[in-house]
Amino acid sequence: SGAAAAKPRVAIVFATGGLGDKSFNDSAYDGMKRAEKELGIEFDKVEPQAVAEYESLLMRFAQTRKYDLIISIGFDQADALQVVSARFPNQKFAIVDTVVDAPNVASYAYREAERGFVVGAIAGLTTAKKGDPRVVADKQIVGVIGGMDIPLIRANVAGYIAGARYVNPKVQVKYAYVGHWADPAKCKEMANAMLDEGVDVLWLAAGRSGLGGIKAAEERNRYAIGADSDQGYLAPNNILTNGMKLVDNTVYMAIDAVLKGKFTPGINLLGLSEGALGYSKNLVPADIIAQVDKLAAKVASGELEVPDDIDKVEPWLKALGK
Amino acid sequence: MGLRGDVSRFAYSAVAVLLALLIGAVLIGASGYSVKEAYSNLLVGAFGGVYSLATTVVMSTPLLFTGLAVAFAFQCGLFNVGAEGQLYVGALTSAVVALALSGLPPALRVIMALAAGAGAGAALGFVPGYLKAKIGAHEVITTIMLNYIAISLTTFMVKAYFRDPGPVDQTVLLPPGSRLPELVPGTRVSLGIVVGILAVALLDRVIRGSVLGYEIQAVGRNPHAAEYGGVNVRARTIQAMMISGAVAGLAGSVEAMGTLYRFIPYFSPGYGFTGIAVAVIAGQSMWAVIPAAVLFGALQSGGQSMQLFAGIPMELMTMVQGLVILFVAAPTLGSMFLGLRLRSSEKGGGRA
Amino acid sequence: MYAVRMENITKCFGNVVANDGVRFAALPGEIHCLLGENGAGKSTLMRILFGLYRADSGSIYVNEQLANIAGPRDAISLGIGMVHQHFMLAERLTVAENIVAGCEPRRNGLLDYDRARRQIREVSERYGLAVDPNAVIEEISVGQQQRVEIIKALMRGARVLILDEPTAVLTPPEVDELFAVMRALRESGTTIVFITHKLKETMEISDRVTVLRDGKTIGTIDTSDATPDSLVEMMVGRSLPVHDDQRMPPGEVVLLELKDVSVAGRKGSRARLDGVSLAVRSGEVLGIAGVDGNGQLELEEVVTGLRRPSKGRIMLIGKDVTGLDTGRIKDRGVAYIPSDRLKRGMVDSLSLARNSVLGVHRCADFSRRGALLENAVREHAQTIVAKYDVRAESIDQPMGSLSGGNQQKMLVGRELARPHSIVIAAQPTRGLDVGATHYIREQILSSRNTGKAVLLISAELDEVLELSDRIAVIYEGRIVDVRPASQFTERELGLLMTGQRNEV
Amino acid sequence: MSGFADVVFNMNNLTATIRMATPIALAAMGGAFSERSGVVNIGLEGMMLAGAFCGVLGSHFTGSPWLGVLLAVVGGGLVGAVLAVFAIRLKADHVVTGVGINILASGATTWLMQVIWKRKGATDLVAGLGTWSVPGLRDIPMLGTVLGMHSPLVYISLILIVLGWVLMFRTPLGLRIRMTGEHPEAADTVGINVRAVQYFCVILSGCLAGLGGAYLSLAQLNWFSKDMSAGRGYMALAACIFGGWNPIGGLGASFLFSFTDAIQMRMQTAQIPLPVEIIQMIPYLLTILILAGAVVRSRPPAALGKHYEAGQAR
Ligand SMILES: Nc1ncnc2c1ncn2[C@@H]1O[C@H](COP(=O)(O)OP(=O)(O)OP(=O)(O)O)[C@@H](O)[C@H]1O
Ligand SMILES: Nc1ncnc2c1ncn2[C@@H]1O[C@H](COP(=O)(O)OP(=O)(O)OP(=O)(O)O)[C@@H](O)[C@H]1O
Ligand SMILES: [Mg+2]
Ligand SMILES: [Mg+2]
Repeated sequence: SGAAAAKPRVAIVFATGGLGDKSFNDSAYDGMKRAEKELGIEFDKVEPQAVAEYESLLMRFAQTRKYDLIISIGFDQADALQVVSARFPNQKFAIVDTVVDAPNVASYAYREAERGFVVGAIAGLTTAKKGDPRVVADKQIVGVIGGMDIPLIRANVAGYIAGARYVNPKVQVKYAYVGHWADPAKCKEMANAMLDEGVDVLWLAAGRSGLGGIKAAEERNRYAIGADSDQGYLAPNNILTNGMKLVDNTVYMAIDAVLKGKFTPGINLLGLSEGALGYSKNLVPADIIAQVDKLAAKVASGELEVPDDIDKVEPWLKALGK
Repeated sequence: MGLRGDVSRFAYSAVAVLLALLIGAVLIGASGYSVKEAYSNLLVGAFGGVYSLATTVVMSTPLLFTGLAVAFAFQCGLFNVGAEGQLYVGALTSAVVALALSGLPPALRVIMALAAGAGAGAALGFVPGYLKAKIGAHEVITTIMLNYIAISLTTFMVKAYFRDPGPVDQTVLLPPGSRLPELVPGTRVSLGIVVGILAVALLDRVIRGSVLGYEIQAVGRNPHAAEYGGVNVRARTIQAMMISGAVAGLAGSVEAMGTLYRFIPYFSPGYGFTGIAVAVIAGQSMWAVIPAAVLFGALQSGGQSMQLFAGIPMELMTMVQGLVILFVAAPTLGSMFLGLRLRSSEKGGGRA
Repeated sequence: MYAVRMENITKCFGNVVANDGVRFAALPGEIHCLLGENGAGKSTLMRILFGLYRADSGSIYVNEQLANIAGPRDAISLGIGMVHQHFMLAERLTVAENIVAGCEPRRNGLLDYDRARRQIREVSERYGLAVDPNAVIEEISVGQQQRVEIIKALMRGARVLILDEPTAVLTPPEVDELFAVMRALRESGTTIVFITHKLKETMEISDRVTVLRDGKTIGTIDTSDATPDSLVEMMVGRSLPVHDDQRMPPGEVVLLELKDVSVAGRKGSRARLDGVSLAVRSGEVLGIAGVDGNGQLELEEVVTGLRRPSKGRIMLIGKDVTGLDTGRIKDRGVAYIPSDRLKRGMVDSLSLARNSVLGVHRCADFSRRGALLENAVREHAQTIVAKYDVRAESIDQPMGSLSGGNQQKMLVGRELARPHSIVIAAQPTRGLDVGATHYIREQILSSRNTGKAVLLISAELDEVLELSDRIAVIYEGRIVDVRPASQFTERELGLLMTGQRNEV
Repeated sequence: MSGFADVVFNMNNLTATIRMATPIALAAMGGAFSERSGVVNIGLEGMMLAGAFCGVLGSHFTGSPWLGVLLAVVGGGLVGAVLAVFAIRLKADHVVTGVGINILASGATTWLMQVIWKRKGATDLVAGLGTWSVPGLRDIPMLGTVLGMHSPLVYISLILIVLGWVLMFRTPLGLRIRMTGEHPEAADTVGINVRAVQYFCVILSGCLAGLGGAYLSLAQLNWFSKDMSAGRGYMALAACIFGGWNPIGGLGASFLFSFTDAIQMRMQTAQIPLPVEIIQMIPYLLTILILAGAVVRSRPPAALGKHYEAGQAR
C-alpha cells in the first residue's frame, strides 16, 4: 500500500446528537471539510446512536491502523477513548469538549462560561436600551433556554447570568430547559412563556430545539441570540448576536498539529483568548460592541474569571462589589 | 406451537430480511453508493472475526433483556411499553449498589447489584401492574408516562446524590470488582449475555412448565376463564408486570455494569422500544427472543462498519433498519415467497 | 327446481375433512332440517353456503343458477341469511346497532337511530321476539342475544334462511313462537334450513331431513317417512339405550344452601335475584326451570363466587362461603359447568391438555413446588378424551379448534373428574348432539347416585323434567315454586315460568 | 404560594395549551379511527413526521402553505397506507409494523431533506400559515386572547374533531367501523367489507396524523427539522387510549397533557426553586394520578390487534 500513503487520513466519531445539529457536530464537520480542502487530508466519519457504541467504533477505526489521527467529539466519549487509547498506544487521538488523560490523546476543552459571559453582557446592555421596538420598555428581563440541564449548558447559563448582571445590576435573568435537543415546537412554547413575562433578549442554547425559540422571538419581535454558529439568517431582524463556539477551528487545529508533527498530548483549554469562543456582531450596536470587547479582553487576559456554576454567580458579583 | 413452527417462522423471517436488504440495496445504489461494498461491510462488521462477533453480542445484550421483558408481559396479555423506564431505574440502582458495596467480595457485589437492578425494575413494573389490576388503567398509557418519569427521576438522582465530581453528570466509574466480568478480554462481552440466556431459560421454564406461567398465560388469553379456574387474575397481572419489569431492569444493570461501567443519564438509544420489536418477532417462544435480539444487534454492529468503511450515511442505514423491521413483521411475505401457506395457528394470541 | 343446491362440497381444515363430497338441496318454501352429530360438518356446510368459508371443491346453485359466493355480501345479495351457532354480535354495541349494521337507515347521511328502533320494534312485535333495542349486548342474556340474531336475519328479508341451532337456548314457549315464525315464513315462500339436535323439533317442524355423518351425506328423507329412532340410527349408526332410571332416594344432608340471596339490579332497575332460598341435599338433583333471563345467570354466578350477592348467605356443606372467590369455592368440592363455555369454560388458544387441568392445576396431582407435572397433565387429558369420547386429533391442539359439542364434553369431563361433592351444571347439554346429550345426562345422574348434590340450571324443560328430583321455578329473580318433580306437569311449569301463577 | 397560583392560573397557559394540544389531538383522533377498526397504530409518530416533512416540501415547491398542508395529509395518508397494507393485507404484527414505520420515517425524512435541501438538521424556511384573528372570538372578554388568535389549523382541527366524533358515533360508516373493531366476523356476516373499512380507517389515521405534523412544521414553525415530532405520536396514542378511543375524549386528554406541560414550562420560567427534572416530571405524574382516580374505565375494541381472516381460504 505504498502508493496509497499519499494522503493523510483522519477519522472522526461524532457525538450521539448526530450531524445536522447546527452546532457541535456540524461545526466539527465543517472543520473536517476545511482540513480536507486546505490540508489535503482524507477522512472517514461515523455518527453513533448510543453511548455504548463509542468504544466499538473507536476500536474499529483504530484496528485498521491506517489513520494518522482519530478524533472524538463530545464529552461522553471520554470513557471509551480512555480504554481504546490505552490499547493502541501508537495511535494518535484527539478529543473535543473534555479531557482524557493519556499519552497519546490531545484533549481540547472550552471555558464555556466565557461565551455565556459575553452574550450575557450584550443581553444585559441591550435590554436597557430605549426606543428600540424589540425591547420591552421599563422591564429589564433577559432569558436563556438550554436544551437540557447538563454541566456544559449550566456553565453557559452561569456565564450568561454573570455577564448580564455584571454590566447591568438591575437586570433580571430567567433560565429554563426544554428537556429535549430536537423539539423546536416545544422550545417555541417555552420561549413564549418567557416572552410573556417580559423577556426581550433570549439566548437559545438548545440545539435544534433552539430554532423554535428564535421563531417565537421573531414572531413577537424581540431579540434572540443564537448558539454555536451564526444563525442570523434565520431571523435577520431579530438575531442580536450568536454565542459562538468554533469547534471547526479546534478540529482544524488538531489535524494541522498532527500533520506538522506538533501533536502534543495533554490538555488544551480554549476560550476567548484562543479565539475558540466568541460572539458575532450581527445587530449589536457599535457602542455595546465597544463595551463588550473591553470586557472580553479582561476575561481573555485572566483579569476577570467567569463563574461556571449558577450558584457561584451571586457570590461572585458580591465579591466584585456589584 | 412447537419447534417446527419456530423453525418455519425463522425461515420466513430470513426471507423477509433478504427482501428488506434488497430494497435497501436499491436505495443505497440509487443514492450513489456501492451496494457490494455496503453489504460486504454489513456482513463482515456483524460476523467477520472475533471483534465483530463480540460487538454483535454486546449490541444484542440489552435487546435480549428488553425483548424478553416485553415478550413475557405479552404472555399475560400486557403490553409493556415501559421497558425503557424500567431499564433506567435498573441501571442506576445497580450502579449505585455496586459502588456502595465495594467492601464485599466481587462475586457477592455483582450478584447483589444485579438483584437490586432487577428489584428496581420490578418495583417500577409494579405501578402499571397494580393500576391495571385494581382500577383497570391501561398499561400502555401508564408505562409511557412512567418512562418519562423514570428517565427524569434517575437523572435527578444522579445530579442530586450520586454525581461524579468531574465535569459530567454521571456516577463515578465502577471499580473492576463491581463490574460484570469480561468474558472475551477487550471486547466488553460480559457475563451479562450469560445472565440473559439464563433469564431466557428460566422464563421459558416458568411459562411452559410452572403453575405461575400457566396461570399467567390463562389470564392473558382469557381472564374470564382464568378467574373461573380459580386463578387470582389481579395478582397474576401484577406479578407478570413485575417480572417483566425485573427483566427490563436487568437490561439496564447489565449495560451499566458490563458495558458502560457507570450510570449515565440518557444513555439508552431506545433499547426498551426496540425490545418491543424483538419480542413480537420472537412470537410466543421465549427462546426465540435470542435470535431476534441478535438480528437487531447484528444490524447495529454491521451498520457500524457500513458507516465506517463504506461511507453509508446514518439516514440510509436507519431506513434499511426500518425496512427490516417492517418486513420481518410480515411473516406472510416470507411464506408468499417460499410458496408456503402459514397456518393460522396463532389466532387469538392474546395481545392488547 | 331447488332454492339452493350444493353439489360435491369438500372442505378440509388441515387434516380434518369437515365436508367430504356433501350433497344438499332445499326446495323453495320448505323447512329443511339438517341433522348430525357434533362435528358432523353441518355448520361448515352452511358457512360455505353463506360465504364465510370457501369450499375446496364443489359447486353451489341458487335457484339453479351456478353461484359464486365469495363472501357474506354475495350470499346476502343472493337472498341467503344465516343465524349463527356462535353469535355474531359485537358485545359492546347496542342491540339496535348490531341489528342495523350493514343496512342502516339514514337521514341526511346520518344514522337514523329512531327509525332503526322503530323497524326493530316492528319486527320484534310481528314475530313476538321481544328485545330492548337500547340494551348493550353484553348485558343481556344468551337467550335474548339469540333473539337479536334472529331479528337480524329476518330484517334482511332473506329468501333462504339458515338457522344454526337457534333453539338451543330457547324455552318451550319461545320455541313455539319461533316455530310460528318459521311457519309463517314458509307460507311466504321462504326456504328454511334448520339445524337442531332435538329430534322432537325435527319431527314437529320440518318437511324434509338431511343427515350428515363424519362429513358425508347419509341421505335426505321426507319427515313423514322418519321416526326419531330411524333418525338417530342415521346420525349415529346405531340406536341409543335408554337411561338406567333406577333412582336412589335423596339423602338428608344439605350440601348446598342459599339463604335469602339477592342480587341488586343496575341503578333503579329491579333486583336480578330477589330473596332466593334453596337447599340441595346429597343424592339429589334440584332443577331450576325458568325462561332464560329471569335470574338464572345471576344464580349461577352467585353460587360459584363469580359475583357477590348484595344480600343473603351461601352455605357449602354447612360452611358459609359468601364472598369467597371462585377458586376457593371450587376447592371446597364444587364441580361447575358454566353456561357460557366460550367465555368462561376454557382458554381456547391453549391446548386440550392445558385446559384439562384448569382449576385443578394446583393440586398435588398436577403440580409440585410450583412446577406443572407435564406427564400427569397429559395423562389426565388423555383419560378425559377417552372416557368422554372427545373427538380430537391430539391433546396438543388448541381447545378452540374442537367443535362445540366436543368442547363441552371436554369441559364436563374435566369438572366431573375433580374431587367434588356438589355439581353446579348450567345448561350442560346446550348445543350437544343426541349421543353426547345422552352421555352427559347419564354422567350427571351417576354423580347424583354417588351422593353428590346437583344444582341443574337449564332452559330446557325436557332436561329439567328428566333429571330432577325436585324442581324450583324461577321467574323475575324469585323462586315462585319448589316441588318434587313428579308433582309438576309440563303445562303447569310452562305457566309458572311465564309468570301466570294464578292460572296454575 | 401566590407565586404558584400565578403560575397555574395564567391565561397564557390556556393559549399555549390550545397550541400544543392541536397536533396531539389530531393524531389521537387518527389513532382512535385506526384502533376502532381493529388496527393498533404505534406508527402515529412516523405518520406525523412524514406529514411535517411533506408540508414543508409542498410549501417549498409551490410557495403555498395550504398546498403544503394538502401534501402533508396525502403524505401522512401514504404512510398510513403502508401500515394498512402490512397490517391488513400481509397480516404483519401491527405493533412491529408501527415501530418499523417510525424508524423508516425518521430515516427517510432526514435523507430526503439532505437530497432536496442539502442539509441534515433542518430545512430552509418556507412560507408558513400565520395566524387568524377571529373577529367574534377575539372580542370575548378574558377569553378573547385565549381563543381568538391562532393558526387557522387550530380552528380547522377543532371542527374536524367534532366531525370525526359525528362520523364515528352518528353515521352508518361509523357504526361499521366500530363493528369491525369489535367483531370483524360479525361485521363480515352482515355484509360489511371489513378490509375496506380498515383500509379507510388506517389511511384516515395517517392523514390526520399528517395534518398534525403539518401543524408542527407549517403553523407552529415554518421549516422541517429532523425528528421534530419528538414523541408526540406516542403521546397521541396515550391520549387516544385515555380518551376512550373517542375523538373528543382524545382532545380532552391532549388538553390535559398540554395544560400540565404549559404549567411545567411556566414553573420553570417563574424560577420555582425545584430541580428541573422534578418539574419536568409533573405532567406525567399528574396524568398517572388522574388516571388512577378516574372513574371512566375504557376497554379497547375487542378485536384490536388481531388479524381477521374470513374462513381460511379467502
Ligand atoms: N398492595 C400491594 N403492595 C405491594 N405488592 C402487592 C400489593 N398487592 C399485591 N401485590 C403483589 O401482588 C402479588 C399478589 O398478591 P395477592 O395477595 O393478591 O395474591 P395471592 O392472593 O397471594 O395469590 P395466590 O393466593 O394465588 O398466591 C404479591 O406477590 C405482591 O407482590
Ligand atoms: N375453523 C376451523 N378450523 C379447524 N377445524 C374446524 C374449523 N371449523 C370446524 N372445524 C372442524 O370441522 C369439523 C366439522 O365442524 P362443524 O362445526 O361443521 O360441525 P357441526 O356439525 O356444526 O357440529 P356441532 O353440532 O357441534 O355444531 C369438526 O371436526 C371441527 O373440529
Ligand atoms: Mg393472598
Ligand atoms: Mg355447528
